[in-house]
Amino acid sequence: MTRLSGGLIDRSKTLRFTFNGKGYTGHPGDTLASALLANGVRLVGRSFKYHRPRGIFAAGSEEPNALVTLRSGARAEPNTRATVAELFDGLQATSQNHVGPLNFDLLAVNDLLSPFFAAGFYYKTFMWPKVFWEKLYEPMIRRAAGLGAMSMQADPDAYDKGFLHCDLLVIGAGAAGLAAALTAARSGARVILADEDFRLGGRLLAEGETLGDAIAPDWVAGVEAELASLPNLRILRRTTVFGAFDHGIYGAVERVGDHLPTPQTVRQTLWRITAKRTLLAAGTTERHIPFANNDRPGIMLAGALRAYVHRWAASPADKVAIFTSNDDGHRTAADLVAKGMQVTAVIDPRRDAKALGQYPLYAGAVVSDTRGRLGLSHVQITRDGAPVWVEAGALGVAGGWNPNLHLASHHRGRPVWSDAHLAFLPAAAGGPPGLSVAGAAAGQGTTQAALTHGAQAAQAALADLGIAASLPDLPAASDAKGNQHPLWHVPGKHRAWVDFQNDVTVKDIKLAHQENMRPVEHLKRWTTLGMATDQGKTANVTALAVMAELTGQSIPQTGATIFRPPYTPVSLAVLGGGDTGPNFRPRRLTPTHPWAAAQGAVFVEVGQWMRAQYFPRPGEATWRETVDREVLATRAGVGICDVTTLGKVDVQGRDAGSFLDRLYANPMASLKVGMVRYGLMLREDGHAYDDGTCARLAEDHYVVTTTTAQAGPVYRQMEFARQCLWPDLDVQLISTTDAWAQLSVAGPNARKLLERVVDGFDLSNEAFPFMACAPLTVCGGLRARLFRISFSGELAYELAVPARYGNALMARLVQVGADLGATPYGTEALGVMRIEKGHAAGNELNGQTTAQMLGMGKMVSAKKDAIGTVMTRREGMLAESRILVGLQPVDPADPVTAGAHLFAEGAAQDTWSDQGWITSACFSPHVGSAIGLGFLTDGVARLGEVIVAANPLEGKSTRLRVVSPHFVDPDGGRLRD
Amino acid sequence: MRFSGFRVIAEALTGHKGWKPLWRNPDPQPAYDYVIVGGGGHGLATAYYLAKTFRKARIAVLEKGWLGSGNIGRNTTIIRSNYLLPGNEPFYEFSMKLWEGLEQEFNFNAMVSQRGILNLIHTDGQRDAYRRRGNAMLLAGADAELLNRDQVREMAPFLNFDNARFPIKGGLVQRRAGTARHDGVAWGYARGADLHGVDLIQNCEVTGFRIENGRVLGVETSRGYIGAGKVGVAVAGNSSRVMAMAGMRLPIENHVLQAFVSEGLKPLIPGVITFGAGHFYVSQSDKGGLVFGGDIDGYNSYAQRGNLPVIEDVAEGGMALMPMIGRARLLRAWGGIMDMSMDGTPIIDKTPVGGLYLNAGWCYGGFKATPASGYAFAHLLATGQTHDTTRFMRLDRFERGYVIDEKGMGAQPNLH
Amino acid sequence: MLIPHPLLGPRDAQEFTYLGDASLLNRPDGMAEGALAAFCDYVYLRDNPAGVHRELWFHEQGDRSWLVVTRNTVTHEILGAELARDVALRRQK
Amino acid sequence: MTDLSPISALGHAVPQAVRIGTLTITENAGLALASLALRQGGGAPQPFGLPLPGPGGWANAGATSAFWTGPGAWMIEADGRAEDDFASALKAEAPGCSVAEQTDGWAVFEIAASVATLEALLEKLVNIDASRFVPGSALRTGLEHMSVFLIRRTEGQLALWAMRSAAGSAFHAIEAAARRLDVA
Repeated sequence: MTRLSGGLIDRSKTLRFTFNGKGYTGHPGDTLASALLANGVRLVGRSFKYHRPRGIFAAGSEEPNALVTLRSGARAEPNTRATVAELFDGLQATSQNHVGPLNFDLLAVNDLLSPFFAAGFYYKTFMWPKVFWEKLYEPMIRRAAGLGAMSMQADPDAYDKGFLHCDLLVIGAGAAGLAAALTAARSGARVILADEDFRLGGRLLAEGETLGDAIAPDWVAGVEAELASLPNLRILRRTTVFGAFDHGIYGAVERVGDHLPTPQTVRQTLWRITAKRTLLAAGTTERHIPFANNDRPGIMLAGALRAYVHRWAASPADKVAIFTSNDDGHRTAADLVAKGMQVTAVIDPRRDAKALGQYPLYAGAVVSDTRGRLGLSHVQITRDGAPVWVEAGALGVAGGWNPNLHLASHHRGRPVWSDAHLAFLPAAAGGPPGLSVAGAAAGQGTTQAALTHGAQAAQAALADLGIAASLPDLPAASDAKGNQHPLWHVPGKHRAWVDFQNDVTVKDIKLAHQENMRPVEHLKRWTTLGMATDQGKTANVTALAVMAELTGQSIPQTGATIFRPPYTPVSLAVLGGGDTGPNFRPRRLTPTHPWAAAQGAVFVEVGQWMRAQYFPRPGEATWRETVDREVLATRAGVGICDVTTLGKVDVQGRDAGSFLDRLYANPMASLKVGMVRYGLMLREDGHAYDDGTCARLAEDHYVVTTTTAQAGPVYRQMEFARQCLWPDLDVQLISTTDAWAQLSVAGPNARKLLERVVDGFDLSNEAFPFMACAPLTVCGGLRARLFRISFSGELAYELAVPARYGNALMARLVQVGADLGATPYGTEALGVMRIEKGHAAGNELNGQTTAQMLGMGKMVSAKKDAIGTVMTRREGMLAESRILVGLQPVDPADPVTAGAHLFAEGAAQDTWSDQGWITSACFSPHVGSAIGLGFLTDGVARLGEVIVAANPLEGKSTRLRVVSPHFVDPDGGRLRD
Repeated sequence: MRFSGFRVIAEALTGHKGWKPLWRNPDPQPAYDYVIVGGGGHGLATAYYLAKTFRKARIAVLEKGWLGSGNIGRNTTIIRSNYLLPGNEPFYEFSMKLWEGLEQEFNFNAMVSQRGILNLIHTDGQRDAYRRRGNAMLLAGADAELLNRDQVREMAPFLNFDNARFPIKGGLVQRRAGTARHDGVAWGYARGADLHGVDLIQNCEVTGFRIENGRVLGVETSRGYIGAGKVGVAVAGNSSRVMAMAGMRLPIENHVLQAFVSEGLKPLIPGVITFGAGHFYVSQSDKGGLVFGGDIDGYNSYAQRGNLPVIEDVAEGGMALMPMIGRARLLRAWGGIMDMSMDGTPIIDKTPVGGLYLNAGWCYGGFKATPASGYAFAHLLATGQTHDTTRFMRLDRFERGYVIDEKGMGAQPNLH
Repeated sequence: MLIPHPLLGPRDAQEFTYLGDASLLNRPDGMAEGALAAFCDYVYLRDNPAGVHRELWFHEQGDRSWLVVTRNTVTHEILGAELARDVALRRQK
Repeated sequence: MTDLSPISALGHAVPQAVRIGTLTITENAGLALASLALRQGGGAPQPFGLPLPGPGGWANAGATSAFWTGPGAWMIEADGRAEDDFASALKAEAPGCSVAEQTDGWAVFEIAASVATLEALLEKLVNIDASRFVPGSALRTGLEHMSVFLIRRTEGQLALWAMRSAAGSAFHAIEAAARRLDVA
């Protein structure tokens, strides 16, 4: 039994869990790691490269070794650190990265072959024969690499996202963080206190200290109670602040439901915290000392050992040794002795080291090797060249402490070396503005100093904001600084691990040095040091020190490593949190959506919109059959289509006409009230941007339309023109896209149909000619706008009514027009008809084409300075000879395929003979064959010529005849009748 | 020293004592025939081809930090030649062909891995555009395949086929595309250049150009003046800053592009996959990390770090496309500074200053271009003639009206 | 990032759309002599400084104001923001 | 009056409402909306006696309210006048201004709950400082990739205007966030 007395676990409740299928028990308050240790489990996993047996090394989020897959099935979560997995009843964990059982991993053979796997070996081999890389070498490497495996199933849990704002964000709820939070909260400031642990207290929970007259956990509980009572302070437990972004924005993940068998609401929440000031009180991480075979299960950080004993009452072994280069290791030893454990040796390289308690002290000695196949059994202690073996099931290694300054370097500010601390400290400048560092993370390592510094730092941060805070009475606590000796590794012949997870040893660093991979970034990249899931928390500084020793430079001369977000790995599900799947993006519905759905329409995504694509009827076997019917019915009778998605912008003001003149390539100010004009917009670089119509409703009032796709960008561009280019013009803009349901009514019977719904409005050709517009009422007094415009080439109108009536109007038109052949049509038929008419749409207006290519070169007025007109005069744009043409197959049975490239007959088919491409194609029921539109070199001059459309992608090549793009009613008579 | 499997075994058995430095650390000479400014991928490749293929000597590469510290050390390692326009596709296909023999040529395993790229199609319009592109690729001698939904499903069954906001309707595949180990590419070229006598000078920052009578004579550096016959600048991410020292303004803005890697995982993604209805693309490294990214942050930046909205946007895209990656964790994020050009296409050209040549504007496509960029730039430097594949990538194409705008976004760099 | 909106106070940058260099306010006169050369500079060439940069942001998910924001491209520190309309009007005077 | 039947933004004959614990979300189909923009050189009117609020503000006078939407621009709300030609009525009240009908451009959801619940909901939905968003505040912002107007009418009442076409997605977002709150 390795459970000790005491500890912050609730022994009144027992939790059952399994590891590799075997059942164990623990208590609330345990982590998976503490429970495993308490159950005598030492072997927890295998290392990445050499598949060495590994155990639990740390007691927090820096853990490099004890990675498990937590849970199973779709909830399986690989690479979870056992040291931060809060125990719950029914927890399942399995070890990873081994072939065969954990205690007999077949890939452990890699360890025997390790000389062949030295740093960078793979850059030097596997090059011959060439084909073997993808076929043999790489698949082998990929299978062996990686750590845990994904379930390959969709994550069943829910995730949430939210936004918090505060005056002061305190990161870390240890001594400094608690003192800071108390100081700030009492001042009335709005404070957020976040800690990655499930229990506040930080390192205070891991010590046997007293604060004032209370033991540390009791003092913590008292502070916590006060903080919880203050409405201006919010405690975020189980919350990791993982990144410091610009202007005081921090990313944090709250693990809302990870400690439960299944989450009650959400599993995790992503908080974006906007903080006026931030205190980083993240404490320190202990570092180890590389020595031969320093990676066996049972070898751990001394501070972690102390934490397991105090907080979790868990001992990893009966006989324990400590290897320390500082006084803090002796504190661990003394605490263990006080807990009744057997300390078999304390090894300290300092000859003048003093014992703090009753244990055998080996001063002036180092650990030089270890034994124990699947777990530590003995350590070899060498003093003055003489080795002795001492029994120990666990070894605590104390190499000094590195401040957790990660967030302070997220803006790429470089930490500075402190000889006094033998560690990097946060730089005074270059950190995220508004962030200061407090407590041990700032080098204020004793409990007393951390408390005081935390309170003072909070006071200073609030003073910056003009908030006065007084310092609280803080309890008296330990202020023993302790002495330390720089011992970065124990030299020796055997492998000594620096980065445990990625199996980087001192030898690898030496080899990198030998091969001139000396800059720290080369070192990391050549050896993979610090690239593992622990992000080098326990390795980087030590590695730098080893490299410094090799180059003969100081550590700061050798380099400093800066950290990037995230502080600890963050699940992709919470970052992409909230709605996904069908709710990945909003869905915009047209006003006639309910009616169309009731008719059985098939819908299609058009940007964020869902539009009716076609309306199948019983008996129609293919979509083509449906679309052909819709087209023919429209051209023969009347068709109705919801075109609400076109952007609509209301333009008012005395200078509205002059404003639109500058936006459109063609004139708009000259448009008469009550009329509509087609408009072409260019980008300032002279290329076609968007097209639509301008309707002049009054002298000072236009309504313009944009394409569906460009509604947002065009509106933005219009505001840019209004506010930035011509601010002196009197123009007001507002988008009205959603306000009006707009239905296209097209076909020879369009007028007849509309006559049945308008309220006494004269629709005759004389009263309301082609391109007229007017306000009117329909269906007994409903406000509406009518535009006589056509996209299909037929006699056509667009009728707009308030959006809430669109659905009913659609139903009414179809109903009252039954005898006229009124037929709803969708985007497919719309597309067919516009191709038949030769109108450009998205496939032609793709941002790469010019007015000239679209056959609208003459529309670009040289008489005015509109956006983009000047740049159309560049040599290359004038020389562009590709122009929009119609294309028809020589053999009517042949397809026409958008995306095929155009060639002269008999020409070579390669990039340099390419003469254009097919932009749009469809089957035309009007023509009786497939047709297409395309851009063709010298197109206008080639009407009647037979060319070749090459589609090697689908193995087809078709002969097409170049024709006018206007397949229907080329003279436009139908529009005007 | 030649690298091979036998050498690795021999060294393993003799304690790795024989490995030599991958390159020397020479001090700068007073003058060189060719000075390449920038020891990133393109600069190193340029020096390599200048020395090896064009047999030039007296070449120096000046790098202000460590070799490979530019964007070659901070990208998502994708190689592909799936471009649309004739100004681009032949160049990237030339690059692809160089990738295919690269490791054997420079005797360094850069892990060029042709596991394919799959660009997903979600709309009919997208299919038309990808068909045009796929055909353009084939017409330029590259490979391409158009897949229907079922074929995509067979290739990547873990994608969201059943309840997606933007359903997958197909895909364009280039099977010869894939990934390469980005640092390995830099090291391979560096080692190759060094073996051919190029001086690779680290921690040597160019602080000015010495220009007389419209001709460059050399460069001022943090390690003193260095004379030069010709100077080639290949400093993507810093092009405007460096060329401003020669009195030039460029059609370039610098933007930050973030990229991400997950914790190591057993193999789950076959090649490169790009989402067609959001900003997300992903591949998996040989070590097991999912390497993924999305769009640039979208504002001018030289900060080599980005912000949270893009991280969220990329993760949202990933979750929408492949909901099975939810419980994988993001391990590291980093930011590279992109030379975003005004039409999304790079520039390899001589400049109005005699003897001064520019290689810039790679947007976020510089990595895949490394071999061809180096080769073409070396060709230009060595012969004074533009390499055939870069004949459209001229500096004057903007004023002359011959832009190469793959995306059709116009002169707004953050949209390319 | 937070954009200090001159009317609304600090607003999250996610509410904004970025355009680029504030020199885009200085649109040349298209009817003037030498307009083509002036437009080539205007449309394509940028100072692209590493340091203080004046740039245009549109408060798209907000009040639809275009702002001129002065920001350091190395540190991302924002030194000020004003309504682009005010800047443009001042320029015209 | 027309014999056509309107439907609500959520696509039903009658507006929808949902209760989650003590929190209610109600679609208000009767609220008319019109935009009002000043012309250059014109003074600010007081339509229906309503003082137009400054940036970030919402002001109310009887059945009519106004919120600021941009420099020189407001939206005017009128209770129960969705079926009227409210824009014309407003135009008459604000001569010399640009007015556009907006009633059907947007859909409004009125949300009522305790202050704590309302603020907790805001925290999950939008990036605005909930506790500083006091009664009388109005802002446009982004919500799950949608553009919305938010108005704090009283301590316990919040109005959210979403684009009419995206009303279903907006309602889903609000409801999903509300159901994850502890509002039993």
